Amino acid sequence: MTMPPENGPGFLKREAVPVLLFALLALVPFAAVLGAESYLLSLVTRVMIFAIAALSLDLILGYGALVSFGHAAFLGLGGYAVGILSAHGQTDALVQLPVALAVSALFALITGALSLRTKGVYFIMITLAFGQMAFFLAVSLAAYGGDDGMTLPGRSRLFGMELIKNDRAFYYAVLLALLGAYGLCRSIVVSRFGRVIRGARENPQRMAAIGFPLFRYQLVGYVIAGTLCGLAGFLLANQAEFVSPAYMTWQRSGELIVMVVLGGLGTLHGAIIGAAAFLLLEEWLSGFTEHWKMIFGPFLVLVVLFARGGLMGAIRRIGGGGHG
Amino acid sequence: MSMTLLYVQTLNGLQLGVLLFLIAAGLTLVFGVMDFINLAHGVQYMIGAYLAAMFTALTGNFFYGLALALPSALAFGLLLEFLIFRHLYDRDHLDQVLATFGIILFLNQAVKVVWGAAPLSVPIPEALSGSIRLMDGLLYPVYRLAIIGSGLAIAVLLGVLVSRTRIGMLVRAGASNAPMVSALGVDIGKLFMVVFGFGAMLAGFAGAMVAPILSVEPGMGDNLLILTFVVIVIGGIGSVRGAFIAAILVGLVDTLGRVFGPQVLRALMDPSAASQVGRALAPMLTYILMAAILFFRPGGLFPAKK
Amino acid sequence: MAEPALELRDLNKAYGALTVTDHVSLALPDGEFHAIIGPNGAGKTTLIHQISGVVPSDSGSVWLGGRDVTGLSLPERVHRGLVRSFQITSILPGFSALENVALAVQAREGSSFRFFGRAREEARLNDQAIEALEEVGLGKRAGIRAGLLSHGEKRQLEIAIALAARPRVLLLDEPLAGTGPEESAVLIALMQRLRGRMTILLIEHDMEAVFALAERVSVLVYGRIIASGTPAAVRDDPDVRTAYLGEEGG
Amino acid sequence: MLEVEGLEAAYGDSQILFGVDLAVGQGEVVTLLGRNGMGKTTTIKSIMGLLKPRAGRVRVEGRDLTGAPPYRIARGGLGLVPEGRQVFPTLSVEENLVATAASRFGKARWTLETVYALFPRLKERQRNMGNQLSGGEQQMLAIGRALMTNPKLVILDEATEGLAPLIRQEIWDCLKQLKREGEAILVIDKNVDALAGFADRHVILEKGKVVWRGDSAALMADPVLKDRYLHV
Repeated sequence: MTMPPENGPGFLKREAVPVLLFALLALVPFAAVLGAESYLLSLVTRVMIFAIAALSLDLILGYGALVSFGHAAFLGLGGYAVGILSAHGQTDALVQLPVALAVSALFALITGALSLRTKGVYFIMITLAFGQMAFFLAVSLAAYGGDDGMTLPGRSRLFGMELIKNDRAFYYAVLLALLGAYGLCRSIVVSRFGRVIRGARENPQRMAAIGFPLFRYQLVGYVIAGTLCGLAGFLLANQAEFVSPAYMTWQRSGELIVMVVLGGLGTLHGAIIGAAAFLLLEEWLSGFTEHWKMIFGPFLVLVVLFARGGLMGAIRRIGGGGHG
Repeated sequence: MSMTLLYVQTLNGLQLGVLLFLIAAGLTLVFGVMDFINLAHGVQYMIGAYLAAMFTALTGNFFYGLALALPSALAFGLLLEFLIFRHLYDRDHLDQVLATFGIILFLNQAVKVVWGAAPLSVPIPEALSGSIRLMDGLLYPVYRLAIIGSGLAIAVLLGVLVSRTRIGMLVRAGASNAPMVSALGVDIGKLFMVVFGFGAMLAGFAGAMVAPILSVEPGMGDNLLILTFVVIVIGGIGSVRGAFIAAILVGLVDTLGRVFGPQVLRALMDPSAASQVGRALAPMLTYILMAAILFFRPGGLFPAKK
Repeated sequence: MAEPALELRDLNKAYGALTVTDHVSLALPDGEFHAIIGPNGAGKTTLIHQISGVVPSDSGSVWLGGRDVTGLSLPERVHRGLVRSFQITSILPGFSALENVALAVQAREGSSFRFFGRAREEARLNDQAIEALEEVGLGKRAGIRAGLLSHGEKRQLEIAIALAARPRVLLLDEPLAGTGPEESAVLIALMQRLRGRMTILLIEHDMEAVFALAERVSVLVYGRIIASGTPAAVRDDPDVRTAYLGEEGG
Repeated sequence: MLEVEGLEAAYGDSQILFGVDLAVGQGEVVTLLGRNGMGKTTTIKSIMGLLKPRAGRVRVEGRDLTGAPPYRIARGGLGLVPEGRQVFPTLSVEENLVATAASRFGKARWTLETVYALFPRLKERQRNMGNQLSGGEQQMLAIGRALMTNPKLVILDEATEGLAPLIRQEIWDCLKQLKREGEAILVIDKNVDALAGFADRHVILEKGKVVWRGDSAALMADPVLKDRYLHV
């Protein structure tokens, strides 16, 4: 089973799903002209932002088998970096974004170093607890809205200009970020580093026995994932022009896991599809009934009990295509 | 800071600790014996509270309500076990997390449909109303003392159950080597059902007991569940004794930290900064405690396995 | 006198009241093929865990080429040239055989904190991996997913992985466990070829193999080495026959 | 009592057993011999349901229990003394004995008193935790624990492995006594000479297959047999 060459005629066929996906996303604003522009744009923007968060989680959950249940904390950290800096008059993305990423990375470094000392159920519960810690921290920030959250004065500026004030411009900025995040994750997964992470998922003992101190690699992976999710938080705050502790509830962390699993673990475009599926399903179901969770909850249970491999698994089964 | 406040808050912390223990006891055994991560344990607590509210309203008496709520909570737990959980035991943790997460989504919404979105309130029973003077200047509500008392009583009972009875021995044996227990003729699935049902009932009892002093509302078990995880992690998975010590510890640290954290800081820095920093730090104390304990003992205080 | 390639000094390990290894001392000169035999529960696997750094010792030390490695972790010992295999097959089933070995090359040389470039296509890693695969006779199976290999081939793959790490001392923990006769023959021939090229410590139950391969044999009973010498000497040692084979009173 | 026919078993894709036949009658002592790694423990695990057999039949007193969960097989009358003893570390000696005790077939032969009479050492240490015992004491506890389920057949997997000679002798004496009292025993051990003294029949496994079976006299009469299949 040798790998096909990277740019052979098989390229389009193999990459059909992501190519189609991004082409579709690039065309959405044009379709939006037909009607309900702002609704569609904001919905799909939101989908893309969560897709970035789900991608980042897939990196450690799908490829590293690290069931991190506190991932929403990074959404909040990225968001609050924007909010708090704005509240102090610092509205330029050139400052906000690096701070958002740095704060997320630092939090990931500290909590990751502690969590990764443990395994299995302990790891799940500890990441959950650290996520909750971040949540309560946000709640206690009375100066920044506490429980109620805070409204931003406006979207971030770039070099002092309001480049992403326009919804369509913002849409493309987010699309660009998603494309970048996707490309980065793809690159990491097949790189030397990614191979170590994937190896650790399959057999940590074997990896240690050929000379890899796994803790270091998993920690770096955790920090990359957290930082990338911080980017999503930065974008989310900008889209809503609002941040609140609700960004980082543990239910939100659970939803991120659901997105990744719905799309299919360890398939990066699956994370994007999973995020879209989750948010669109939520949108659609809540159109019927305010009690949409009563449908979604059992749906989730059924997916776990009967459908393995998520939506991408289903697509693969139908399409018969393979994915490394 | 006055001594009276310290006493009152210590009692409050004890009360939180006792509640946490009631929820954690069943959960830690379920983790320990079946290696099963059950996020939906917090909804058992919520269901207990709702059942108590409903039956109290129906019978007009809290004690009748409690008496009816307990078996109902037990039956509900067993139903969930039968319908869903037993199909998840040999799945990996991620599947368990997802499915039990789905159950939470469903039940948090379902109670809204059944009992309405508005919080329910349950009156404190006549016999346990009012406050009692514990010492000079220290008045404490009788009902809260009743919670502490009944919680401690159950802790003692559970301790006896786990350390003295056959079932308790089997549970401890199962937590360290379940296949061997099975090879000696014990139906480990049935044993687990008993543990599970009992754990569900204890969580339900905790919910029923707090119904008169907290508002009964959807999602009320969610945040407590996370604290329960902290308790279990600190105490060591599968250890009831560990869960008890950790629960009391977490209850006290959380309660006293929130009240006295800012006050302690005020001695070190200027008052407004102290109250800001204190308020931000206090809710993190429990988690810092957890991190510190895990740093030195990654398996918790009383790990059940080796 | 040259430093031994591997030296164990007074290693001890107990679980609770249960002593598993009891003052084990052993020195392997460079290039020796040494085998440890002993009944189940004698502490052989624990000993390998202690030597390789999977399990910390209660006391005693492990020396590699005259340097104390007792405080080092498993990966660190691998980088010093102490490599092990596992009693229960331990491979990466979802990776190709080639990638299993290439990872060992990657671990040995150069940084793995590279986030760009396709690791799978790095000729530098793959060439050495192919070499190791051919060495064990799996050259033609390089592209197969490791999980799909036969049991015997997996055992060969494990040795290829170990070889790719360029061991100075190789610990083999029951490489023949679970293999059929033909598979055993292939593995024994392979070990025969490795003889003398590196220092090898073999734990094995297959006596024919042990006596055919090893230059010296040590017998571990109740966690203690009760005899050590040439295969013939050990075979005839009355203590060994009593303790190991249960011939009470000869 | 116990009949095993054509048992095949595997871990993942490595097959260990290739059709093992075995039978133990009422009050009979049968040994399962062979070098390490020949499939003895795997045979026991497959019999007990701890490993699902790939093919073959396991019958206890005529009842087909192939592939049943371990607890049902145990309740059929098999008492396991597992390899590596596996006493419960967080239970005291007495709790280890009592926790899984049962009497499924009429009046209990084995009670705390009779087990303590068999192993006085356990009585001395009844309050100690399982992980505070020496290897020999753990072995006695594992045997006592199996007896307390009052089985019809006791299965001992390497009960004297890694024990000092004196302790071994004690274990064998205990097995002899059990035999005198009519207990059926299936025992895995490598100490042929010690077992030949009181076992009725022997089965030798080599690479997952039965290569020889016969009584003690036949076994002892054929020195080649021992060298070929059992010895260094």
